[in-house]
Amino acid sequence: MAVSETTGPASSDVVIKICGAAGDGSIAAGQILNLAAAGMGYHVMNFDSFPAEIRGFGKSVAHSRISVERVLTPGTMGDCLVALDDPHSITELASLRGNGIVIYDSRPADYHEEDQAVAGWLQPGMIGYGVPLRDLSAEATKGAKSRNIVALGVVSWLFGLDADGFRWAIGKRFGGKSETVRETNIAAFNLGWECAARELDKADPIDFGNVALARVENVSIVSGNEAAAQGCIDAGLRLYAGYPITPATKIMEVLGRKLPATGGVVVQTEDEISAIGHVVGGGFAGKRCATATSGPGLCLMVECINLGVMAEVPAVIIDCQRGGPSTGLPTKTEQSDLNIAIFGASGESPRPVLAPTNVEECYALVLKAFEVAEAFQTPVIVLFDFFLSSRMEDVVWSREAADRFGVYEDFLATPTPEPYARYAITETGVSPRAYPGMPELVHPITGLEHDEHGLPNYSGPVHTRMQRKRQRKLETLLARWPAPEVVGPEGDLEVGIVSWGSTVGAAKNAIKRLSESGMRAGGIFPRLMWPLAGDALREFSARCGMLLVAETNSSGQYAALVEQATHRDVLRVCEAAAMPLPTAAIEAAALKVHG
Amino acid sequence: MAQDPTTLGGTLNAEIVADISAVQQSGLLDYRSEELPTWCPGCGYYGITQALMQALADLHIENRNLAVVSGIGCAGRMPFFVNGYGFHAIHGRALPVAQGVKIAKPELTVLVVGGDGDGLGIGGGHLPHAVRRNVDLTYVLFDNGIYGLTKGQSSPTTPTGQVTGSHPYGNPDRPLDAVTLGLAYRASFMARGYAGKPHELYPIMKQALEHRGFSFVVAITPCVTFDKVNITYDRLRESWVPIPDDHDTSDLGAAMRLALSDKLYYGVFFREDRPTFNDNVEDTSGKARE
Amino acid sequence: MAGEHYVVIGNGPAGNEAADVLRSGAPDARVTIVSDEFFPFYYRHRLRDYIVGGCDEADLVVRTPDHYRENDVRLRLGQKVTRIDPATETIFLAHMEKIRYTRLLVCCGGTPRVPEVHYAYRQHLSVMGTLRHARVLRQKMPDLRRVVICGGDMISFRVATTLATVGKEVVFLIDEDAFWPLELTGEVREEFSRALGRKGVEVRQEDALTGVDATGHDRYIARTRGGGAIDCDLVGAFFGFVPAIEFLRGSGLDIERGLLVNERLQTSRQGVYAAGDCAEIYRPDLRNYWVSIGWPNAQHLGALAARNMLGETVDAGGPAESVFEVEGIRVNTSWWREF
Amino acid sequence: MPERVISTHPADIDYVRRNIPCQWGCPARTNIPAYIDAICHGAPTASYAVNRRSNLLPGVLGRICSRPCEEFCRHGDVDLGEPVSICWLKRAAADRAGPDHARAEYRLPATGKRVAVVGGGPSGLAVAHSLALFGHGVTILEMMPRLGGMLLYGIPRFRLPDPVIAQEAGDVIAIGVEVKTGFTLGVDATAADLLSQYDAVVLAAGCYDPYRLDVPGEDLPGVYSGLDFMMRVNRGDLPEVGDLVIVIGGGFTAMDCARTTRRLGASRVEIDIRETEEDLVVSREEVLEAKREGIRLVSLVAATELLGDTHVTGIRFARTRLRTDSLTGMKIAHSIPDSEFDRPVDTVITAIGQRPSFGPSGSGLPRTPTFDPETGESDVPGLYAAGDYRRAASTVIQAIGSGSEVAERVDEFLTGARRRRKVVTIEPWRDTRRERAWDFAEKTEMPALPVDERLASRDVEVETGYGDEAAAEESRRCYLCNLKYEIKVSDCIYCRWCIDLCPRECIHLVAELAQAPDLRVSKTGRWNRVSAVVIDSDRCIRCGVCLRICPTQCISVKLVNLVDEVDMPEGPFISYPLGLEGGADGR
Repeated sequence: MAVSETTGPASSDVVIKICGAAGDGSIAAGQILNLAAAGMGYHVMNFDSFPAEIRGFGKSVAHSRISVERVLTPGTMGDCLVALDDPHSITELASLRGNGIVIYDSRPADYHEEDQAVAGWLQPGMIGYGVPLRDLSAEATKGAKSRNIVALGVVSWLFGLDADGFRWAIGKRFGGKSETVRETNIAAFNLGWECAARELDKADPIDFGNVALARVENVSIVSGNEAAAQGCIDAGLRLYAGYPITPATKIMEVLGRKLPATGGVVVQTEDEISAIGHVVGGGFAGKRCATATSGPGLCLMVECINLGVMAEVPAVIIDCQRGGPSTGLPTKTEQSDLNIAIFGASGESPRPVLAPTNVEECYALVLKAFEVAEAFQTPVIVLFDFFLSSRMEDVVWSREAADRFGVYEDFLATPTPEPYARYAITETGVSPRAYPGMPELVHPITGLEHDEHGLPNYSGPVHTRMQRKRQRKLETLLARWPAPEVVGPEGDLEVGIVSWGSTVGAAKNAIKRLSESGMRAGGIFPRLMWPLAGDALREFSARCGMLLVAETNSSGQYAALVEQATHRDVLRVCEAAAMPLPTAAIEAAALKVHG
Repeated sequence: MAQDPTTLGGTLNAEIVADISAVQQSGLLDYRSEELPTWCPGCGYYGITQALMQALADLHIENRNLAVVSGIGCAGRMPFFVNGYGFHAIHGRALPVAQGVKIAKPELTVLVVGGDGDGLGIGGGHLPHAVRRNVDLTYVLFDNGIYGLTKGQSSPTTPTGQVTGSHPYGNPDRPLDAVTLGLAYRASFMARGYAGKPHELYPIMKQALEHRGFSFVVAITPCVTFDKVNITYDRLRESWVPIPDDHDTSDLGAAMRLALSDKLYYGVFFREDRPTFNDNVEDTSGKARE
Repeated sequence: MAGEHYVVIGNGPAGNEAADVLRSGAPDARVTIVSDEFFPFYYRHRLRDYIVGGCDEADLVVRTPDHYRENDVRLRLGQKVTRIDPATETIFLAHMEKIRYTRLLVCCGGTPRVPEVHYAYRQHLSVMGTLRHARVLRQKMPDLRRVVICGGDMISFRVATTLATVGKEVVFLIDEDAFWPLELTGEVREEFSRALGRKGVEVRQEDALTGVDATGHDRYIARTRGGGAIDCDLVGAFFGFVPAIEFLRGSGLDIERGLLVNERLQTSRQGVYAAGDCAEIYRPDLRNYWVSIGWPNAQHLGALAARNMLGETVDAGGPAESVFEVEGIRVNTSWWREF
Repeated sequence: MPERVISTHPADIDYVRRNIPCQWGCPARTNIPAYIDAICHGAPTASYAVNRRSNLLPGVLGRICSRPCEEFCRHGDVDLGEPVSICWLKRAAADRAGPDHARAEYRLPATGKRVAVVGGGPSGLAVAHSLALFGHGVTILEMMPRLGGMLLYGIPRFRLPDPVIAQEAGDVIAIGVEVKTGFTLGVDATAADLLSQYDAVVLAAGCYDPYRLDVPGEDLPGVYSGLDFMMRVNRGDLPEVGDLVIVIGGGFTAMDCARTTRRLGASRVEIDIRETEEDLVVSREEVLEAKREGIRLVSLVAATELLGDTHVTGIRFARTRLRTDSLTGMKIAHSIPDSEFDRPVDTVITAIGQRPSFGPSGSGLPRTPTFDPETGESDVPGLYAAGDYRRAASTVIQAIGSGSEVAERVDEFLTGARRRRKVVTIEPWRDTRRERAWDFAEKTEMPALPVDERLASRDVEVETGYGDEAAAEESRRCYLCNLKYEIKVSDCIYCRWCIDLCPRECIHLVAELAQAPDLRVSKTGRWNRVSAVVIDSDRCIRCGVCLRICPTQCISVKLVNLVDEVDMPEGPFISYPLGLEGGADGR
């Protein structure tokens, strides 16, 4: 079976899509599959898509890639489709390989009309495995709701993925539930496995050999959001304030569970305005505080972030971007909040903006964001997106990993009294900071323009001075922040690709493929989005015959910044198609331009 | 065959025959859109919708003059399921948007729907002012004590101690009571009903729609997906008591005492006729022309 | 003939020939082939070589799926028909999908027969009709030492000799029904026995299977009427084929053993035709119902049925193509007769 | 809804026809769901009694019934697997019933009227039993030395053991019926004689006159009629049987004869039929059992001549072709010209049916009476016919069903009033909690003796009956179609929770309801057309999930029973199914 983008034994790199209507449990099954596979020692990447409705009729696809090697992208084409419902799965067949596998329910409750059954759409070459998912589910759990677990039993048998590993994962997944729930789900799994072993003629080559690699039961299969929460905790977060919004809510939920044990507090506020208010207030009080939201919430937060910039209060804001504008596409990914993150404010409001490129960096950069916020006394916005927030990867926590993005402790100067100037003008722009509770250093802060002592002052020279001071902090940061990651051969490049955030995985894959086809291709991937790494971009640009900017939005928000910085036209490979920008799109764009 | 459920028989069947034709003749189907609601099966919102549509049908409100405004949340989906002009606006801002609609085009019947998070959380600040202006809206608050659409976090009306996604160790906050709030703000029509008893909810809805001024209906409803413990059909079924017949709906103090009592009363707590915002607009413009 | 939907059940020689004729005769019509096998159209007669490793699966393929794409024939592989309803012109698939047709051709061939007297132990009997069966046998092949074969249809001779050729011990139980359904003279029967013996097959005359006990994984004791108890690794049952038309029972079609059709290969229900090994037609020359078997016959009948489906009137009469050569011995037979 | 409603509304009777198909399919209207439920709940005696009320001979029928009910069982609907083994469950109840089961739940006061019933077979027993309950004096006049008729003489012992017949016929006599054996109509007395001695006469003398093939050679030695053959075997007067036997005909008698000849030593036995196996009236199990015993079935052949000089040596057959009769839809076999062929044979048994042997000579009446085949009434006042005698040979259960009906007419003739009728009782019922998993339970096969043990003895019963576990398991498969789950439309909020949780998609959103001729509803997926949520009784498995989950508690269960209502002097007696009113069953 021809498989996905990375090399590796074809029989042990598989993209499994579990598709159903929302409520069919495709996502839950995907989670168990990931955990099971990771526990067996494989690498997994998972990216689900599900509708805003809890139940109802939207399509919901758990997308897992399981491989013996580390995975860069989830892959677009599936090797195996587990069809928990027919109408949605039929549409999903388009993203299944020509020799892909379909596991379907051979005994639904009623007949499908012609062409309404996924099994009827299998193309010659595809392999269909009909299993009475519904009946077996009913046998195990007295209902149709465990079809997903039955299907996992089939997957386990079919691909030689250790059944005990699945049982372990099911046990963990339903760990909080009653013994009966665990047992009946394991029974459902067993029935699926046994039925497959009894009834199916295996006709596909995927085989993990039923041999787990070294078992890694302490592996964390986490989403970007979970990694972010861990980053917050490891950074010493004291106050989290938030308001539920897809796809950021999970961060609050994880912190709600874990933060109290560390002495931190989670406040669920009545709205996002209040949430950022809490955060800025807490920052003013000298504590590490954070919030997470998505585009619509960020809109509400802008005025308070602006306040934080003006009053020089540390704060960490994670923006899990989703499709917009307005309420938009709550469950679809997009990288379209870059402009609001950098520029959204009244007046000129400079603040750092970071963007991790994979789940591990979600952890590292969130952790680092607290240090930057505190060192430079400013709100820091970290740009996630739905794809990063919800996709899962196997991650091992490492504090050292965060430090590859710099260390900023030396900016934490101790303030001295007599006379204390909260906003003293310095070379770095950073003024020694005091906060409530410190004796002899009392001062006001304000969203009004102010002088060095924090007193309102609208004079031209003061405003100029203070604007420059605030801007200078970012220049200091830029100078200190490590140079952006550059990949590819040294010297001149035929194609250079600039990308950021979650699109970097696809960009790297594209470079790899282009290089394999003989092209000199390379890339530059900044994590610090603002202040813009202009010198590095210019230097890279100078080496490139063609400069591409790849991002998941429709106007090319970062491309515009790159154009400004490099004084050249770039090729925008950008598309907001309710899914991550695929490798193939970048590759095709490069090939098209280059012939 | 399966296509033809046969519920036959003279004695056995008389009821269903009569009931189906009653539904068809009631006119309530005219207020439904073609799309089936996407709420979870079993959701109390269906009961509220049923009562609401019965009331709309009874009052023969023309579809073209019906505006349904909502914010974000499960209840926010309502405009998609109603055959009328719907505005699925943004989170918490249904009331400001709806006020704009009504003020700009007073001949519309403006129905505002939203959940407890939308109305008492993010949009809580708008409520007193909509009440204060007495814009002639009917505001139905679908109160299920949970954030359903984002999959089960605490809302402003989640009972204290309830374990939710955002409060894994139990919700520490005291829940708001929408009725007490509405009375404190002095909504010119304040009522409460229960989704599981559409027959009792329907006359309340009808009165609310008929009322001139801001009518505030709190509809208590279970979320069958994310709250299987507190606000459930089984628990609510037992605890409902009608407001006593001798209650004087013009007595705000008495209404407040009912609202504060331990019993879960349904019915109209308070109503008064006072000039609506649009009345005042006319008044003001009259004055200005003088 | 836009709007027409010709559905062919069966992906063998008859079905493929019919689909070709239908495609060229009605360029605008939909043509669908439904087959319960996943594997594309393959040469069945090569299966006996396949089981002993004489050829591979790729060598079995007659047509690849591309052929159907180019020909605009919808090929539904691995989809089993569970019943048909001529009244509503609908076929029902095992994965529970309904398909409506305007004309239907049934040419789904046969399935190995196990006589009712062997029902008590049929789970221990191996049969061979399709690639699926052949795959199982091929897999078992390395572990086979001794094989008992009962029945005695035409395939049994081929399989028995093939197995003997690759060095397996083969015991062939022959009783009075052994050559069923062939009606052979005593001499021809003797000739067969001698032919088997020459290839190294142990022939036990006038003995029949009465029971099979499983003694371990793929280990059996075959009990015979003559009191024999033969230790073996496989008991093969070769009692010929019955038309695989169980799914048509209750559909109102006339079924004897096969689907009864008239000279135009039309069944007793409007719009439903049959061809190949599952169609049974009365032959005045033989004074009997008859099934014409074999690859060329199937193709011929498939094409005839298709032409009738397209509105022509073509008679399938004419002399029965019924002479076959097995192990150099010529026999004249129908696939199966009464049983 | 009040506790229990008793309805005679034709639409309610029609409800039973459509929704309790097994009960309606039974000519005796046996309350099948009720008796299966009783077995399921461990009350075999109650189950037996419910059976006996309608079909009188549960032990007999549990073995040899033609099972018209199973044909209608919803479990046998397309894609639902096999019907429930209603018949074998009946036997399970009979095998376990206590000896003290009720023999007469009601008995009307003596009328002083006397009725003669000619024939002690199943229909005669049924007539006599009902008339005795009505308070009339009944005498059975039987030709043979023992009661049972065709049961005793026409069916082989290996299918129906003698003691079962003796026991159940005895139970009928036990309620006070007089029996005279050795009575032959037209010999010992004519119908006219009987009419003068009794207030009414019911002829239930069965069909003993076999149809003939009407082909040359039919009277050759070695050719038997099927019924004669069976009667001789059952009387112990064993006919001579050669090695090569051909039975012509495809009914139960043909199967019985063929299987009997195997037990009498024939080695090659064939059943030759004009049509195909598809079209046989006998059950597929019966055919399979015959085949397991080594019998072959040859179809599409018609015998045109029996060959031989002093003894039959062969049969000349013609091939046949099926044609579907355009009016009746029945398949009819026509011989194909010039298709004849010959087959050697040692013994031929023709079993193509029988007719009543009562001719004009036996009546003693001025002219031959004519009988209405539907009602059994004749143009002679007081003279009735029942069972096979009334309407040609048919099944035991039809004979019993017709016996009860005729008895009601005789009673009406004697008393001037209809005193027993079918009514429908409807009442609220409780949650059933059937499990979806039970749907997947395969039909439990009837345990049977191995073939060599069967053939070793002529009379040993082949089927050995369900064990306790098998009976319980099989009874659980019943959908309990007598329970109607229903949604009260006016209380429904259309939340679709029931639809979501329903394990078999039997609940639908429906738009319309057309009143006539049937109450049909049409499904819809359009919200603005949904006027009700309706449970499809055809597919409902009575799991009760909807009942328990409904937010507005608008789902109810009703128990519907088709029962007899009898006008007792002290008020109407309703033959409410035993076992349902609590007590023994522990339901």
